[in-house]
Amino acid sequence: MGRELTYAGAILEATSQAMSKSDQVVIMGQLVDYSSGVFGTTTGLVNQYGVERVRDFPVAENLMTQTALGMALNGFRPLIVHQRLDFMIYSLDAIANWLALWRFKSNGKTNLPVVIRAIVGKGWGQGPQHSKSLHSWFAHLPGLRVAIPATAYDAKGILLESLLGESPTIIIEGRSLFSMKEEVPEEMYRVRFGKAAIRKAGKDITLVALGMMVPIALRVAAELEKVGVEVEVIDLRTISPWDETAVLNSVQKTGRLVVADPAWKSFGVAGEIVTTIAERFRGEWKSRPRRITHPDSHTPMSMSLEKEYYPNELKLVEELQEMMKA
Amino acid sequence: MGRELTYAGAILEATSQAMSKSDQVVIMGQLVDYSSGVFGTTTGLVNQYGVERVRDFPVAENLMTQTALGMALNGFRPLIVHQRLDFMIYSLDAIANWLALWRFKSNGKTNLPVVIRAIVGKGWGQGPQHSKSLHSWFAHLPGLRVAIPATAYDAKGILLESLLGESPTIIIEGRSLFSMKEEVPEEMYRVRFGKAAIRKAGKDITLVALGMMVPIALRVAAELEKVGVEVEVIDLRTISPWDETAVLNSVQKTGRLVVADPAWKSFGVAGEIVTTIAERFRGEWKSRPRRITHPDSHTPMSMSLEKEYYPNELKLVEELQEMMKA
Amino acid sequence: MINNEWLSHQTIQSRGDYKEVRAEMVAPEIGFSLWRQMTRLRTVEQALHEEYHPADEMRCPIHFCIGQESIPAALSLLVQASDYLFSHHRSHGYFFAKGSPLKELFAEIYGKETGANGGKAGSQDISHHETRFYSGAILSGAVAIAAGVATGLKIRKSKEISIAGFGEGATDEGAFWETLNYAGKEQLPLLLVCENNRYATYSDQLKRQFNDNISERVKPFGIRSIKVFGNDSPLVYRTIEEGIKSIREGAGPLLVEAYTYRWNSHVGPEDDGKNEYRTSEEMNFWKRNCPIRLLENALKNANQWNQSDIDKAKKIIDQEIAECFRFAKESAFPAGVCWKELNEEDKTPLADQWLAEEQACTFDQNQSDAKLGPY
Amino acid sequence: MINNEWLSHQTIQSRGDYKEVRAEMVAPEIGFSLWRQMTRLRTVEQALHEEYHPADEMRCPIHFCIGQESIPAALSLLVQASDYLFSHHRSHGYFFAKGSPLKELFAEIYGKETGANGGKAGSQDISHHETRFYSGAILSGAVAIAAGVATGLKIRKSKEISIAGFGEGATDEGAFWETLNYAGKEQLPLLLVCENNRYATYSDQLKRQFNDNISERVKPFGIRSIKVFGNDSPLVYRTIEEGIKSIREGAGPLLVEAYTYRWNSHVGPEDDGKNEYRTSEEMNFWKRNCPIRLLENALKNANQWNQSDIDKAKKIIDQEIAECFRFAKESAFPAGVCWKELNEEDKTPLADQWLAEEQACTFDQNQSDAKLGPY
Ligand SMILES: Cc1ncc(C[n+]2csc(CCOP(=O)(O)OP(=O)(O)O)c2C)c(N)n1
Ligand SMILES: Cc1ncc(C[n+]2csc(CCOP(=O)(O)OP(=O)(O)O)c2C)c(N)n1
Ligand SMILES: [Mg+2]
Ligand SMILES: [Mg+2]
Repeated sequence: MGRELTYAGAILEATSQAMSKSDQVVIMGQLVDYSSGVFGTTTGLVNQYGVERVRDFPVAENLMTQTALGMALNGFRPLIVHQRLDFMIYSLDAIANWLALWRFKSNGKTNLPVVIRAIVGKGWGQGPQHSKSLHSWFAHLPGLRVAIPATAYDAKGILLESLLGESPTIIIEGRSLFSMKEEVPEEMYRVRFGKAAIRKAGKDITLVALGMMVPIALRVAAELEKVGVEVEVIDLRTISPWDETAVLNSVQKTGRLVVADPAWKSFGVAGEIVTTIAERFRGEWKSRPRRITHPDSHTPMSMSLEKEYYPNELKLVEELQEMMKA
Repeated sequence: MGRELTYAGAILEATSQAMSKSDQVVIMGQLVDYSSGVFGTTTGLVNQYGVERVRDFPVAENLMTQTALGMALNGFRPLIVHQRLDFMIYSLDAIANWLALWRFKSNGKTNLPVVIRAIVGKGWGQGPQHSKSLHSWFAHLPGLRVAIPATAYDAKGILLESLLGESPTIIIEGRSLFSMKEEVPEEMYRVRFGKAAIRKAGKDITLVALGMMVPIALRVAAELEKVGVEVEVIDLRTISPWDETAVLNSVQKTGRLVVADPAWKSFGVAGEIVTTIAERFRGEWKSRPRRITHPDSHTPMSMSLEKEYYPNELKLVEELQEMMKA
Repeated sequence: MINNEWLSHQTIQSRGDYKEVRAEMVAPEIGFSLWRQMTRLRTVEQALHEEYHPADEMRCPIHFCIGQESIPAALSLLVQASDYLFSHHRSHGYFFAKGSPLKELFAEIYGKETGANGGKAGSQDISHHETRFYSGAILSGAVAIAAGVATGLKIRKSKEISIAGFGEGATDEGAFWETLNYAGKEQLPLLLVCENNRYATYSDQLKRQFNDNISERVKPFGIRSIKVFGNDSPLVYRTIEEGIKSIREGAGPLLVEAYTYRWNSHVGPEDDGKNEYRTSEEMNFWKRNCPIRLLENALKNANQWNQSDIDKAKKIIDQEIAECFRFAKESAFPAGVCWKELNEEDKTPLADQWLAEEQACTFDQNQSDAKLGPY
Repeated sequence: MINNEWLSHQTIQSRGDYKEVRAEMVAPEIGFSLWRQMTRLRTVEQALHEEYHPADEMRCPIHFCIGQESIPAALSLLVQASDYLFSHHRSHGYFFAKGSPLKELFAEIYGKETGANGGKAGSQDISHHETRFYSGAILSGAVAIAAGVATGLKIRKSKEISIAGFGEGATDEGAFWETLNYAGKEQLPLLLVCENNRYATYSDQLKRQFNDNISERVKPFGIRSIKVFGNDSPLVYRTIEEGIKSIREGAGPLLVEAYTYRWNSHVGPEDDGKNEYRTSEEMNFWKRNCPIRLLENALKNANQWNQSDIDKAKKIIDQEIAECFRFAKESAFPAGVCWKELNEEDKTPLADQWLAEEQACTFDQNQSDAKLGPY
């Protein structure tokens, strides 16, 4: 058994390693330089790398992103952290009108390695302004990479791959994953974009899960194993690009597809995955594809409603069992 | 033959009628009060309704939307116009963090009838900052209505329905449709949300088209008619909500579905439509569904590249013919 | 007018304890009301703070406002029911200021059906439409919306005003400044109340802004402004009183910058001291110069302190709070909501009344190319 | 320093024709260079304007800058190759100022492969990485990016500076003001050049802002500022020269507000006069007080006008423009592009070098619930 780190600790380690490897890496965000760090993901960096490279930024998200863009143009590799993805919405002009299209409009000459970490709140009454996950928005934009790591191992590898890569990248981090512990190598390693992880093999149903839905998916798969249903759990890890081949191969085997996405159902990532497979799958569907997501509603604050709002193991088990009957 | 109006003229008429019917209706936007109006859609309103109700706004899109929200809270029915949807991206915080969730977080007590017209540029070298169409973003947000009228008739009916309705609404208008002329009744009438128009009946392929793709779809259908392929062209008219039943019924008949959406392919509206039908269609697919869209790329300025970028009749004819072979 | 040129978070402490509160600035009944309202708000907040963990039922982030009672108390005596009030995340003081029902605040925090928003919004997004109170957690957004309401009021030539309360942190955002540009240009009936408590979460204003000079910066935008020591409640009262009067009379927008301080952590009951963003000297200074204590002393000096009235008032407050807790705890949790209905209105009464039903129509395919226009 | 307190678009005309241009403010060769650069830019713009419709090959919106030559001309003599320059939609003057190749501007507008951006960007989004010139059509965005570059320069302790050119319209946007807050707080090496031509499209500044006082408004944000009559090219030159020097020496950000005027429509060659947003008196005033003509007179008064040098310079300009047109017209259109490649970089040299390949790994399912933190 190797060394264990939490999801938050893995992010911190990746950041620190990239910063020590390359002077180009700087981090910006509200409160990055206090001892709590951003939920523990930036703690201590300022002592090691100083305030020039660990920059507590004014509460001005659009400017923060444009600043990162300008610094990237000037040879840096800026990492931005948003305590909540919702705050980042102020910066969508910087992202959609500038960052995402910079390479394109430079005629492919200039790359901007800006990395944006967006934390998504869940639970404890975050309510509608602290819990949105707009990964489908980012994935819709050409010119951006989008990842949604579900494990400490991936959190580290994807962050390093992004910080030392050349493309603007948005990493969606589920706040409720931060305390998950796992074996994480000390060395600097990469997790590539567009390569899914098959977390559990199975021949009956392909269950594609994203971010916070991965641990739930695995628990559901274990549950169904007991009644003889073999679920193949695919952790997509990155959304843009995503691993079409892994999903297609799995569906070719199972003939059943369900996508679990921790976001609103309609016009989201789950729909893209189902459609792409529907366009490419040449076999016969044993059951119609399904999506398991949040309802098309903003997030309620009340504990009792949070329970209804977020899909849970029970609901997944039910849906998957229905698919086996169909 | 009744009276004809252009698409722009129909918008102007709807606005003027709503303003004269209800004092609550005000219009805001850059240059709404000059004689060119916004591409002819606001011309003359200021003479009739005065500067208090026809408000040339500072170039501050986020504030403009928040102002509309505040006015709606105060009993008005504001109409916002953006000369380009791209400019509106500055206002996404107002839309996603406030407007879309206001009813929700008021516990269903307060409605905000704010209507936003977003014009999408196409052609004449608009380039990447003047031609984006982010209707899938808006449709992904709970709490918003989204429409994309393709005809002068619908442009008027949808705008009236929105201005006199109770929900925040975004209307996507293709700039290249503005000069299209058509028979438009003088009376005030409604085009309801969630009700598609079958522009041409056919038994072989269901072609769902949105906005600027509708006239192209019709030309393609006419072309294919000549070689004996009967295309059913469904103009979706509104995206959120959209008419699942109309599309499903059609696919039930044809067994073939293709969606033509004037936007980026991935993580877009076309994917949502295909997935929803895949989830619900109980028959057998005669051919796998397809999407016809812009490529996943920002918009090039050069005339020669615009031709490659935007899907045209030829490409559609080809794709549809391939589907008939499959 | 009072001399306030010296005011800034850099200088306040160095001048020593604040000695300038004068009960005579306001009528005796106002002085008493200020004390009562501040004490009421403080007691509410302390009770919530203490119950947070033991109860484990307030399952949402709460930004307590202990130490910052003077602005809400003054506002509570000065706003009219028909005025609009907008708050940021630190919402309880403003909810209170608008006279919105405290029971519904408690129930909302407890996530209950009987909460101001039926448990949908929580502390940081709470609103109460009936009393025209609104809040939201995204910084500066509510300030912009308040300007929208003020625009409507101006069009209607109403005597109502729109008020926005926020911290100095919100002024980092561009959204704030584009609002000021518009409010100044339109001379809107808008009262901007900036509670400058020096920090945005842990970050000092001077880590984020060039200078502690918000009230100065807004002036060339056409916004009148005044800064006050925010813990001097009679002064705050008079300042806001005159301000509101002038706005109602059409003098245009006004920003009141009130220097004050929060005692607790930025959010929640846990101590955030390990982040070492403020000194205990600073904290002690502000506790010594707390708005309630300062007023208490002033009332005593002015012989306006009647212990039996005070005791009576305190008892009523305690009863009220106990009642609020009881209400919140006994109320039911929301359940079985219809998500669709909650997010979308499907009725359209006006359209039903005024619009004809759709008919079939032609379709013209002779689409011309896009033409050049003003881009 | 010069007296410029009187300057505003409300007062400029009322003072009558401008008589204060003094060739002596700058060395004779600078005077000549200013004339030559302004004339060159004007001739380029006039040629494009005239060719636009007959050629029907410039298929993109163009915002011409005729009348506004003085700022770009002065910058062209003062910026270093290693400085960064950012422009808004009215980009040609700034492209020119940065010494970026005019041939590539023409070819870009013609949508050709040889254009600065291979025909992807067009006039309003053009950039030229090699000469560190960038633009974009969304108002105020490039100003913020310029601040980002300046942040990098400051970290590197570089002597290079970052420059942003924009109109008074861009200052309506909140994005502008949050940039100023940061630039002032960080004292960035940033030169902000505001060409105040009174209008955003047709909309008068006073329809959008409280006052014509941008240079005043920025000061309390920690931005030094100065306003000048923008058609007085020697004055503009000296102002920017001193400004750039001070910024390089570490004096922090500076905003130069230059009052000027555009002769043409907001966009494209069509006349936008039917919108009646400006009077012919105003137009005539500015044509009479055109930067080139004012300098011409001043040079003549100072006996620095040598007709044969002038004629020679004009001939070279004409030849250059003819060559630019030839280049643009003869170049090929782009074709068969790979959209994916154009939008995404798939090489990762640094990651390839420094990162180990991925291995299999465990997965822990003991996910704890979210914990309360600073929200
Ligand atoms: C757009 C946005 N960015 C970041 C945050 C996170 N945040 C919540 S409160 C806060 C500090 C606010 O400080 P201030 O405005 O001074 O109010 P105070 O908390 O001091 O009362 C921050 C940064 C937010 N709510 N909204
Ligand atoms: C965010 C945004 N909103 C609106 C526009 C449309 N627009 C293009 S140019 C312009 C006016 C700009 O005026 P100014 O900044 O003064 O520059 P000028 O054109 O006068 O040189 C406007 C409103 C835009 N480009 N970007
Ligand atoms: Mg504060
Ligand atoms: Mg201008």
